[in-house]
Amino acid sequence: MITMAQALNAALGDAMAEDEQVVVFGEDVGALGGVFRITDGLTAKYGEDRCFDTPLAESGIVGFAVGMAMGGFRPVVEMQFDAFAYPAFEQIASHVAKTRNRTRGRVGLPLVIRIPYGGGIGGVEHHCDSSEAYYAHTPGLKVVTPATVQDAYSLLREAIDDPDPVVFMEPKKLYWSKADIGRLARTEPFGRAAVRRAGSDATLIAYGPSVPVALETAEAATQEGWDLEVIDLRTIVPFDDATVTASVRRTGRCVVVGEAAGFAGVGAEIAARVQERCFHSLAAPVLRVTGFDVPYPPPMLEHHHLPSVDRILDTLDRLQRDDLPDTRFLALGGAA
Amino acid sequence: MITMAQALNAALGDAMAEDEQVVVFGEDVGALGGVFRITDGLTAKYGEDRCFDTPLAESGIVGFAVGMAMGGFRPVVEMQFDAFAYPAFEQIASHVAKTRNRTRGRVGLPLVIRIPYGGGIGGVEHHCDSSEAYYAHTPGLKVVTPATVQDAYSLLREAIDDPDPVVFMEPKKLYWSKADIGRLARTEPFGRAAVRRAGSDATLIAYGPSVPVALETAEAATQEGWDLEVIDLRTIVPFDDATVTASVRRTGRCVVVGEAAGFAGVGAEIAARVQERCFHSLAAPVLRVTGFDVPYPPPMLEHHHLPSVDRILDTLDRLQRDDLPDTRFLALGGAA
Amino acid sequence: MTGLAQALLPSAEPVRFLTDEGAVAKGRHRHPVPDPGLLRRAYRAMVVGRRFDAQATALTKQGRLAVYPSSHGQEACQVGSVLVLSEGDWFFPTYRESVALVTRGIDPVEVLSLLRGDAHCGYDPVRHHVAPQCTPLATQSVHAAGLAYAERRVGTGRVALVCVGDGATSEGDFHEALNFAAVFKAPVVFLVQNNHYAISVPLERQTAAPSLAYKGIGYGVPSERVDGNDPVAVLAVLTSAVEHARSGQGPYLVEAHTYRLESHTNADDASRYRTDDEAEKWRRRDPIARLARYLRRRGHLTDADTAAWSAEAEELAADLRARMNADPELAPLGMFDHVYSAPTPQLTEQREVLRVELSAERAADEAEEALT
Amino acid sequence: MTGLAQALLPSAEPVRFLTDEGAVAKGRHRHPVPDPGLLRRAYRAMVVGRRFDAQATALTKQGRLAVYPSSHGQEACQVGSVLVLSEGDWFFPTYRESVALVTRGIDPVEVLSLLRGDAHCGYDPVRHHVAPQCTPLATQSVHAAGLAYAERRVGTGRVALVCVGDGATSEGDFHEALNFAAVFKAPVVFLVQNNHYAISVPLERQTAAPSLAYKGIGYGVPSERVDGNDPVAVLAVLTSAVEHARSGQGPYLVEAHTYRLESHTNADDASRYRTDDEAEKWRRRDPIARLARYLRRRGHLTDADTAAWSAEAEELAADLRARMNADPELAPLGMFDHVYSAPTPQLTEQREVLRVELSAERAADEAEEALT
Ligand SMILES: Cc1ncc(C[n+]2csc(CCOP(=O)(O)OP(=O)(O)O)c2C)c(N)n1
Ligand SMILES: Cc1ncc(C[n+]2csc(CCOP(=O)(O)OP(=O)(O)O)c2C)c(N)n1
Ligand SMILES: [Mg+2]
Ligand SMILES: [Mg+2]
Repeated sequence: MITMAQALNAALGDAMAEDEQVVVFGEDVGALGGVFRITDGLTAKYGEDRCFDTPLAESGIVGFAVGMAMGGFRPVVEMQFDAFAYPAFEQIASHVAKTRNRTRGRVGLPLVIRIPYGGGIGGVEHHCDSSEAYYAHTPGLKVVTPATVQDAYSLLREAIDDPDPVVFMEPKKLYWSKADIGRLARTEPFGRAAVRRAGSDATLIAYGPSVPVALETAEAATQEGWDLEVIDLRTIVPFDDATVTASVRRTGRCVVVGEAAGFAGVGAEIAARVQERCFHSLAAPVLRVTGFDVPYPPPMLEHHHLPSVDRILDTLDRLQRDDLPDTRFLALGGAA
Repeated sequence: MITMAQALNAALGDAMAEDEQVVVFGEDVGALGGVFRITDGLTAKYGEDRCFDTPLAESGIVGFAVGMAMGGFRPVVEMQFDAFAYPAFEQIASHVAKTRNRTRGRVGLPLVIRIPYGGGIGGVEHHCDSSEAYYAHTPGLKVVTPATVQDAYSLLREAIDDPDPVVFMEPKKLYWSKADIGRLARTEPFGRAAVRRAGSDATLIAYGPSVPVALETAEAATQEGWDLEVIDLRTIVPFDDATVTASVRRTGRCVVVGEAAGFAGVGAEIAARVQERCFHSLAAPVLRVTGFDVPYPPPMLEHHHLPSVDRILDTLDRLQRDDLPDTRFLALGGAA
Repeated sequence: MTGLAQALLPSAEPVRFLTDEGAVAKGRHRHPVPDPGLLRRAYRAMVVGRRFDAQATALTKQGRLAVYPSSHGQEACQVGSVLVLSEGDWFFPTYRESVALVTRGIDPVEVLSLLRGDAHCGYDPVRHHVAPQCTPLATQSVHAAGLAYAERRVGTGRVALVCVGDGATSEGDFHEALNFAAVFKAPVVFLVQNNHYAISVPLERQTAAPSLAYKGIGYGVPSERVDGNDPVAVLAVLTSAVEHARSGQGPYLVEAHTYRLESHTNADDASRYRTDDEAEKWRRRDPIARLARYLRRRGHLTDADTAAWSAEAEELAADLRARMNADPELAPLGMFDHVYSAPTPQLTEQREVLRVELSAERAADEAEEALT
Repeated sequence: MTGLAQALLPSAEPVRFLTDEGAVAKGRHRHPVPDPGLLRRAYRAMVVGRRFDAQATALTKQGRLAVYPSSHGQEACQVGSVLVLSEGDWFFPTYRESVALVTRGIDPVEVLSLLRGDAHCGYDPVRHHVAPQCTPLATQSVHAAGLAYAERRVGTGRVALVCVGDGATSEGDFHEALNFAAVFKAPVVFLVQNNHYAISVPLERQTAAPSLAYKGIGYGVPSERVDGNDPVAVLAVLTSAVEHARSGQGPYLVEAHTYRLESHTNADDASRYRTDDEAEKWRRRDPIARLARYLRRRGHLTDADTAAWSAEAEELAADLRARMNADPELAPLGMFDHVYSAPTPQLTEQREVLRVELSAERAADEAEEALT
């Protein structure tokens, strides 16, 4: 059994072993091994030069990574928590995302910004934001988030190998999730979603921390006779329209699940593009179950905020269970 | 005839005249009157204490405004261009947006962050971003953007009077747009969209700089026999579901227009919520015409990037012009 | 170097009034000695504060707090930073300033709300003139500058004092705050509690400066270094700093050299990055013991005092224990309150989703209870 | 003050080798006098650079550039910052460094692409070891620190030099860059061209420090102030700074006191915020005239030289004029290139939208042409 945290640690270690240009830095990633221990042992194994602590300044960390990437390295930097990447926002939006395009391909920035994100671990304010939409909305960034232990390893390896900057969002809640894996291996490349559960009645689309919730919902929903398909996006950018569209065209119904505040989040994008591409197969609107549009609540209240199995089930109930054409068309003279 | 820039200037001046607590500050807002002259003459009229230049640091400007608001003032700060508000992102997301909620209502922050945004004025990189989604996705912020000269005045007055922090997005492209207005007056409060053109065949939803483009499209579309309704959102947060929903339920078709990169932008939210709320009235998917998912291009190319009348017309063509029920329902045995 | 520059630089060595043992240290200071009344108050607050801190740590072990960042060993700064302020002055704490907030007179349970997890800020910032405890590092320093400037504009004579850690001085906001404060002559005191670590990162990795106080001159801000475990020196230097600010001369930067004796928080394990020996050296500079010796020798502290204050500390701890052992009342729907001054239609809808869920849950619970 | 601290502080007065009139200034310097060959190169580059700048301004008036920020008056810094570097060293410019880039040998048309508006960066940064001209203020200073550190790690012996303005020193990134550079001993020189204005905001509103060079000590970075209109001094101080960095001693901060003679850009109107008198004072300190006088008196500059270099400047201007008067070739579909190393499916789709539009437009144009 290996945890997601260990898989991430292994991915970093293996990448460092394979490529000397890979350097890891950030706050507390050295001797401490990171507050979540994702970089545990890397300094001991690869030396101070390969994994090191920096001064406490996120814009500095990301900007320094830009410079090192220009100088031939492949930096992997850690932001300690989601909200603590905000000081680096200008560097990310104006440089990390744009440099390849600005320089017409002459300066690529193969760097990874690791961001532990989301809630569910009892963190206090500013420690639980789901900030993926800020990055996903910024052209030039790839935005990736694993939901399984195997993918944590694989996607992080992909991210480090990728010639483009990757914002690697780590679901804190799943750091201690475990899997029995023979060998940590590469799975699918970026841009491929995974069908985590096949089903025929409706499609649940989720990513990162919401994938296990979606799967749990699918199990629970069988009791109510729903056979749900569950898609794990794996990479938000690039987006796997093919897998998503094929699924929804087949099931005709779709619910998008995500922790982030709903308004203008990634869930909105998913709903928008699903209805754009699958409208004529849809028997019901694409619905969303997301965090509320409130600042992330205090730890004792967070379970009320996060998408729960029950809330997803309630939402499924609104998807016109019986496959009746809607009344508008009946009025037009049609009949089922 | 008065320009939008003049209307904004008048709004600031009138607010300052009415309320001594209103202070205006930022980069170059004093003697220079701002690079777009929105604060022209305010220092001369109200003194150095009421309208003043600050050191060049956006996080500092916004954070200082937070402190002054805590101290009883109503700061109105200017970010010089869209992308130059990014250094203030942490202050905006972690403090401006959250303080009222964090303090359970004890500390409100009546402040306005003015951000000239969007393209169409031949600006070089980092001067043309449509950054509204970053703010709209952040609970606790109100996000407002005028499309008309009258609204520029009215919405800015509302913003300054509002007890909540307002991100006031000024469409640079419309600064020099003119209107013949007898008297600058208040129009509608926050949360009310405006139907800028009534129509029956489809609804165009736009805001800020895209509203004139949508209106122009509606005119052009009459030639093709389309009678389009055009909605100007005015305030992105809070969102006017009532007006939008009523329109789309009536027209049965909807195109969302916006300059920002499409992926996970405000346009995605609009499309998502329109299909959620109007699905059974929709004869076609809600489509979007947005900026491409690329870094804002150099000035000589920007007209290819921005939503154009032609591109919106092309999109309208994809909305199943003839009101046929879709083939899925035909297969079920219905007929129009 | 010009005279102006000279006037802005800190002393070559940290100001100290007491030796490590609490005897009077040699050397002359530009800062007047605090009066015995203030020193006695500081002593009492440190005793109470340390007991509070120990109790909070214990409550954390019992699962009553989500997390607790101890200030054990930093009591001179915790207490000094508050006692030099008047009631109307503003205090801007970080997550580590719980003892300071207790010293300020805030109900200890309200102080701990953030860390217990029932609210983001348990106390009323306006009533106490204390900003919410801030976790995004250094961000509050700009607020302090703005607020202090607002006070100056209104002419209240109030000042602000903001705490930041050594690590937080690396953030851009710290720089911007000092600069804004200096340019606008905001009456604000920046207190850097240099406890030598930012979680695991030692000071040498944080800065290559001769000392953090040397940052002041880059903004035209006068600066001082002080032995942060010498309560007499801390009170003396902070008193000067506050006077400087209050008199209209603008901001002042104080770097207090101190040490975080515990791990960063209960969740941290300091043994991964530092030795016990190092902490031992600092334990011998205990601010409470030093001040006790100094006050006793001068006859300003009696056995009756220490007995009374220990009892007071125990009482506070017992009360805190009792109240923290009760589950807080939670109002889940409250998360929709105060997002805006009035709810948006969207929030009203979303609140309704949760309200319906909660009442369904309640109904289910009641049904279950009825069955059993 | 400790010796360490003393060693980090700048000279009390800006270093100058020349009087305003170009005579040798009194005073001793810790910086060696540059050799005549370097001074001659600097002179030539300033003459060419000024002509380039005038031409760019003229092109802007003719609508050939979207915007142009002139460095007229700042030529000593523009030229000096590049001439002290070796070919492999990296240069990190702002939008104002066009003359520096021309001095670096970049094709002037490529230099102006950003400002003409046909591309974000017209030149190849890797080929020239010159980062793209940066508009988000101070952000490039952190890149310079990171890149310099990378060079140190690889052991290339290369350094980086980054330009920032006086205004940009207020940004958090400037602070973070100095700190990272110092902590990691990155071989980077920070050159602040203090031209006394950030658009309209005068230096007094930017800082209350005795001078910007006093920021260095707060990071443990040695600093120097220099008369930025004295090319001899600029070259001398920057040479020291580069040597300091190259020798492994870490970063160095130079503040050059200079003046922006023109408006911020062609779009700006300096008369709104400053008087002509002020500019006049600085016009009398013209770096080109000063160096000319110095070199002539020493016999290092002849009439033949000035004639040749003026001719060279005219040639460059004429060539620039001719090439800028032609419309650049545009490739609208290119906006989809290099967003990522390979296009995403989404971008491929979006590119197709534009491709179809463009070919429809082309077809329509051709049809129209055929009719007429
Ligand atoms: C902007 C930001 N980045 C990172 C963190 C995570 N973090 C919390 S405390 C801490 C160390 C702070 O050290 P210091 O400023 O010295 O204060 P101390 O904890 O020693 O009192 C870090 C990195 C944060 N809270 N905010
Ligand atoms: C982060 C950021 N904020 C604001 C601006 C807008 N702006 C462009 S130049 C300028 C003034 C810069 O002054 P200074 O740093 O002194 O450089 P100078 O133009 O004088 O060379 C400002 C405010 C910007 N480019 N970037
Ligand atoms: Mg510390
Ligand atoms: Mg300047």
